[in-house]
Amino acid sequence: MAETLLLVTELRKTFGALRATDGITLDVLAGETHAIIGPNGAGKTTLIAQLAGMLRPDSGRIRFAGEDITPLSAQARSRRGLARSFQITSIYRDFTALDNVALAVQAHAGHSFRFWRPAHEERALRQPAQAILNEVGLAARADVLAANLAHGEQRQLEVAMVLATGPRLLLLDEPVAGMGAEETQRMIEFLARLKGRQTMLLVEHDMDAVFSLADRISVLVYGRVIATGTPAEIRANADVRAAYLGEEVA
Amino acid sequence: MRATTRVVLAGLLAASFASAPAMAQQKLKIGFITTLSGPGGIIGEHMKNSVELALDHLDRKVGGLATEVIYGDDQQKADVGKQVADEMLKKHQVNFVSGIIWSHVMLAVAPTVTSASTLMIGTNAGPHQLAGELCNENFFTTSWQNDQTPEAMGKYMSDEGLNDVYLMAPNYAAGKDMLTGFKRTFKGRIAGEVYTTVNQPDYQAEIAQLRAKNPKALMVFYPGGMGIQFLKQYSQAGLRGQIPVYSVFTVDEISLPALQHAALGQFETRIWSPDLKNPANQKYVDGYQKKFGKLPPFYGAQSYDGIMLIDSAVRAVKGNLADKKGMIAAMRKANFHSVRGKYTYNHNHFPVQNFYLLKAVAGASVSQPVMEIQKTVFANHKDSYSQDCKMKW
Amino acid sequence: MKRGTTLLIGTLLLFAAIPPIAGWLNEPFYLDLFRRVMIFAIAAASLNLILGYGGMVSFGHAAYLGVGGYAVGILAHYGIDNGYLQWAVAIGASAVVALAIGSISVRTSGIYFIMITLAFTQMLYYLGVSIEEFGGDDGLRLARRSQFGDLLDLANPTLFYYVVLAILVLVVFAIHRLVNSRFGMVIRAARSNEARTQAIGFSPYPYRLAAFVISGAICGLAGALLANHTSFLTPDFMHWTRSGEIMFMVILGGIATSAGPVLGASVLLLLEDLLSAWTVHWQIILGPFLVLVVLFARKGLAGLLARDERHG
Amino acid sequence: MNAILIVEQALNGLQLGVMLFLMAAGLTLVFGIMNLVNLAHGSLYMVGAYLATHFMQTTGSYALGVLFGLGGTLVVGILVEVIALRTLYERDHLDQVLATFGLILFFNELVAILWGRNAIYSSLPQFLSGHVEILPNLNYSLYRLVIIAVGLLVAGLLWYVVTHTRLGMLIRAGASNRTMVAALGVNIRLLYTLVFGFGAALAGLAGLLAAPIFAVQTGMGELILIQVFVVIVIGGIGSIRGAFAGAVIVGMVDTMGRAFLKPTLATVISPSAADSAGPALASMLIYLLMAVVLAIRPQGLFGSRGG
Repeated sequence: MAETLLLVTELRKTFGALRATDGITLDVLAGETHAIIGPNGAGKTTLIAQLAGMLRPDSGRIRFAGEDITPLSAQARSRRGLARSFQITSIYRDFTALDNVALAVQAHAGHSFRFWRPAHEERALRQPAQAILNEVGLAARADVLAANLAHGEQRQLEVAMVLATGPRLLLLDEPVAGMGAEETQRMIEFLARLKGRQTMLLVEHDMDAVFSLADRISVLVYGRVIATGTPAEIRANADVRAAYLGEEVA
Repeated sequence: MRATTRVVLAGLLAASFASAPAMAQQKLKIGFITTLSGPGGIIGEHMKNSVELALDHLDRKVGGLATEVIYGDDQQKADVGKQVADEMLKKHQVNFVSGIIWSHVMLAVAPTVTSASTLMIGTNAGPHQLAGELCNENFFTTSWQNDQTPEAMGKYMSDEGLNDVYLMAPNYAAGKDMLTGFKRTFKGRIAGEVYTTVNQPDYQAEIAQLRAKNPKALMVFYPGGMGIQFLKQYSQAGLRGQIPVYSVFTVDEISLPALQHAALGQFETRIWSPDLKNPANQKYVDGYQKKFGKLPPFYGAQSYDGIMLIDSAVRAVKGNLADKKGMIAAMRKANFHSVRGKYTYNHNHFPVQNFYLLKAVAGASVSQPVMEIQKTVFANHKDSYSQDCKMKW
Repeated sequence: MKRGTTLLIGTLLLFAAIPPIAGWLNEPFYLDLFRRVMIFAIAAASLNLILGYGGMVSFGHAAYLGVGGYAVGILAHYGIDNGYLQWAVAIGASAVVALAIGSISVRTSGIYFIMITLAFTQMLYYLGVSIEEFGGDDGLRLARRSQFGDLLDLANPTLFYYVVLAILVLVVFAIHRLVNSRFGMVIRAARSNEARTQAIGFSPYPYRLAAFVISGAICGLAGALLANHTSFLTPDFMHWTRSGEIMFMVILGGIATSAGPVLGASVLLLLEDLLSAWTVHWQIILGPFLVLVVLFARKGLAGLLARDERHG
Repeated sequence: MNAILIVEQALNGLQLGVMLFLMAAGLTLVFGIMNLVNLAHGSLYMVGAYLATHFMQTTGSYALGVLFGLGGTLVVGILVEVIALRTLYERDHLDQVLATFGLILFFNELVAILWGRNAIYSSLPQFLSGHVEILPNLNYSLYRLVIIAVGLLVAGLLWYVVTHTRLGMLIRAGASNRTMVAALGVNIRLLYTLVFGFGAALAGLAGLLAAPIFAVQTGMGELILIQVFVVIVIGGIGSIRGAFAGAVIVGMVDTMGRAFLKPTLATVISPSAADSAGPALASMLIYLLMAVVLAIRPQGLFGSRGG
């Protein structure tokens, strides 16, 4: 059996009267693609933010690769190999695509108190970055300003940056949000190629994407995990059908 | 390079160069530096007016030569003052630099001018360095050394037998110099000494402290707007009738229209007052009132004298502006009709002159007080720093 | 070569040509004017490093002009006029002050950052006003310019001019290298998107603080030059309007460009010189000019040029 | 005797505090709602002082002066908002700082051209001069008591408006979520203009209250402006409550520092050292306070947002 890479226990976060995450317990095994689905407002984005270290939980623990990372900052988690993409594209719009990815490479290539040599001339940064751009299908767009990329390309760039940090676990927050059909298909294909090589925790609304990619699925409703299982098990689960796919049961 | 930007730069540069007038050294050029913009600009305006009046009285010919006066604005900043001085010296190539209100500007400007072997006539600021160690044969002043005016006040208050005097001044170098000067001649007890922040708007807290000390008299140095604020608030606090105020450089013809009756009864010491009785002064004060519709302050009188001093120097060398030695020798005699009456120069080129006690009294109406001379406190008073000056003549 | 670079080199060559031109026209005044321009260009370039590239809107950059200037002035006051020592102390002291101010203020952002840098500069200003030993508000006179033995004699105006020019070129080039290095990429990234920068694993704080200190140190050097230029120091070096002026130079010239601070300092100071010769009410023209630049020429002179580039 | 002095200084501190509050209230609302840094707020204070003084002297009526001063500043504020500042809301703080810095230069020079550089004096109206014995042996200026009363009254009114009216609801909502207010179908431009004009009128009120005790002159707004920034930063940007707390704290600290720091220091260090350190430290005190507050609570005492 594969080792447990991420273990979340009893994670709670409330905003006033709203329980955004209400005691979530969850595990991600090394190598698996684990999807989280749930209706709007189920607490998916809040969960990702807590996992990535951008929100402090009120209580509960997050263990990553055997270490309790609950008190760590976002950047410290990133350095340990926990990387996230954003639901709303978060890239450096005034940098070129290649610079975006090269920065992510740089973040994990020692300290950056290097003041003189132009970063553009560092093969150690440019080559891996270009390789990742090739991989996500942006090879030809390397020198385009990120702001000038099409929406789908920006989403690809977002994923490329996350990959460039060499993560052990990829937190993907709705990677195909706002994409056209064709772009979505390309992204799913890309993630499918990544599957197996890269552990992923995927939050997604697109059910086709989820059911074709995921090894396991957890269903989140009102800040709680109501079921975890293989796609087939989830499809068959009566609670899920009742709570999440409500009208289909009726 | 694209044409637009090239044009912008070239244009600025060209305009900048073009403003330099053509060279012609037939006439006398005087660079007059004062503060013309910002809150201090009101003083500069009086100085400029007085220079213009002096030119009128000399038929626009200082020392018999056609004269051009170039005015420079120091913005009350030392480094700007120095830059303007450099401009006067190098761009306009003036024969004299005159003016300067503020000590810090003076300390930046005077050495610049004198080290370029150009003659400088200060008409207000008198920092002690220039009277002492930094005295220079190219530098004269028609005003005073900073300490002298408060020295006169200290002398007067001692003579009056005043005791338990409370001192207040803004917390900067001139403020401290003023109180130092005062304490040099004041022999009585000092009840307290308070320094306030420069340009602080409200003195209520300090006035409360002062009231609690209940001194016999108050002596302050609050130049410009500070004085107006302080005296207004002092009066509003109801202390005007209880504790008499003596001041230096606080109540003058600039602040009187603002202070109105809040100034009545106020004592000041000074080298000059509009009511000094001599023909030169009458001509100056009458001419000023006629031309500008108000009374001149001492800043103006000193600036008027500055032009007259230059006039005497240029006349003495018969217009030969190359004869600097001759002009210096002439100015040392102070051979002109000063609006303050006859005075002489000490070996450090600071005046040896009288200091008077002035009082604000009702003028044409109670709300328009004027300064009136009460008595002479010092006759032919020398400053306390001249022994540090190595210059001999 | 990019137009911005061409313009920058053109301007620097123009600076280099000023002494012979001024000599030929018998107008030595322009030596002083342009020396002052170049010194402020150095200060503006240092501010551009943190403001333009780092997104840190420091409203207190004049503080380092003051610290650098007073380092020279105070040493000279005690009879130490060795230039190497004076300038090293100016740079070092500014760096230390920047470290102290930065370690608190860099933690904040937005308007808090603007206000806290302003507040610290006000503190230094009042400190300068009230220390009597160093002249307080009256200022401190520099009897001699910094001494560099037989190597350099700053009393020679032309030589001093070229020293300032050389330092300006060096500073502009060094900042250009810096912002394109790994370090520069991090501070630019943190300005562009802070959340993303943290998410990929950077802690922006130490990098920003380092940039803040470097910027302060360079501005301290400008302060040392300014003290030598005026031979005189006052707390006015640190007046808050001075901070505003330096900021305006950066914006006017073009933010986050190498040419910007040089162009901005040139145009603003030459314009001030022209306007003030024309009317005492020049601020009523300069004020709205400033507003118009901000509203309509957001990218500054260097930005106008970039537009040229796209069309031509 | 000493206790009376402390009471008197506390009143002075409170009076400075409410004055700062009148300025800070408008500024912090504009910060909080429009996200605008307005350095020219001090100029509105100056405009209020000039207009009130001018109309007091030309009409001879204190009430008319107050009326024209308030109304005039309101109009000037709205004009400034419509002509120059409206386009700045979406810009970053840097642009706002610079553009409003330009406005300061403009207003200072404009006032100098209109009224000259001479400071203008306006006297206290007869019915407000004089003193009240509030404690045995403590006479306090009636006018300053009136300032305190007006300041507290405005603070109370503001509190009521912000917490109990629809306008206040919109203001609070605007401070936390701009798009939501727009979604409610509120004319956001009008709301902004209204809030700005209102803030300007408050600054004008502070100016006209200050006119009879301070010198009315160009540049009078800048010094108080920087103090007001300290107030807002300490209190927390966008918070009226914070502005009030910050204003009273700054007023007290500044006044008490000026009054008692030097004598207190003199008991610890030598009197001559206290002589030179005391005033210097007193003028730096509020900035030190601000640095300490920000080091501990970067969002200010009542601030909700970090930016």
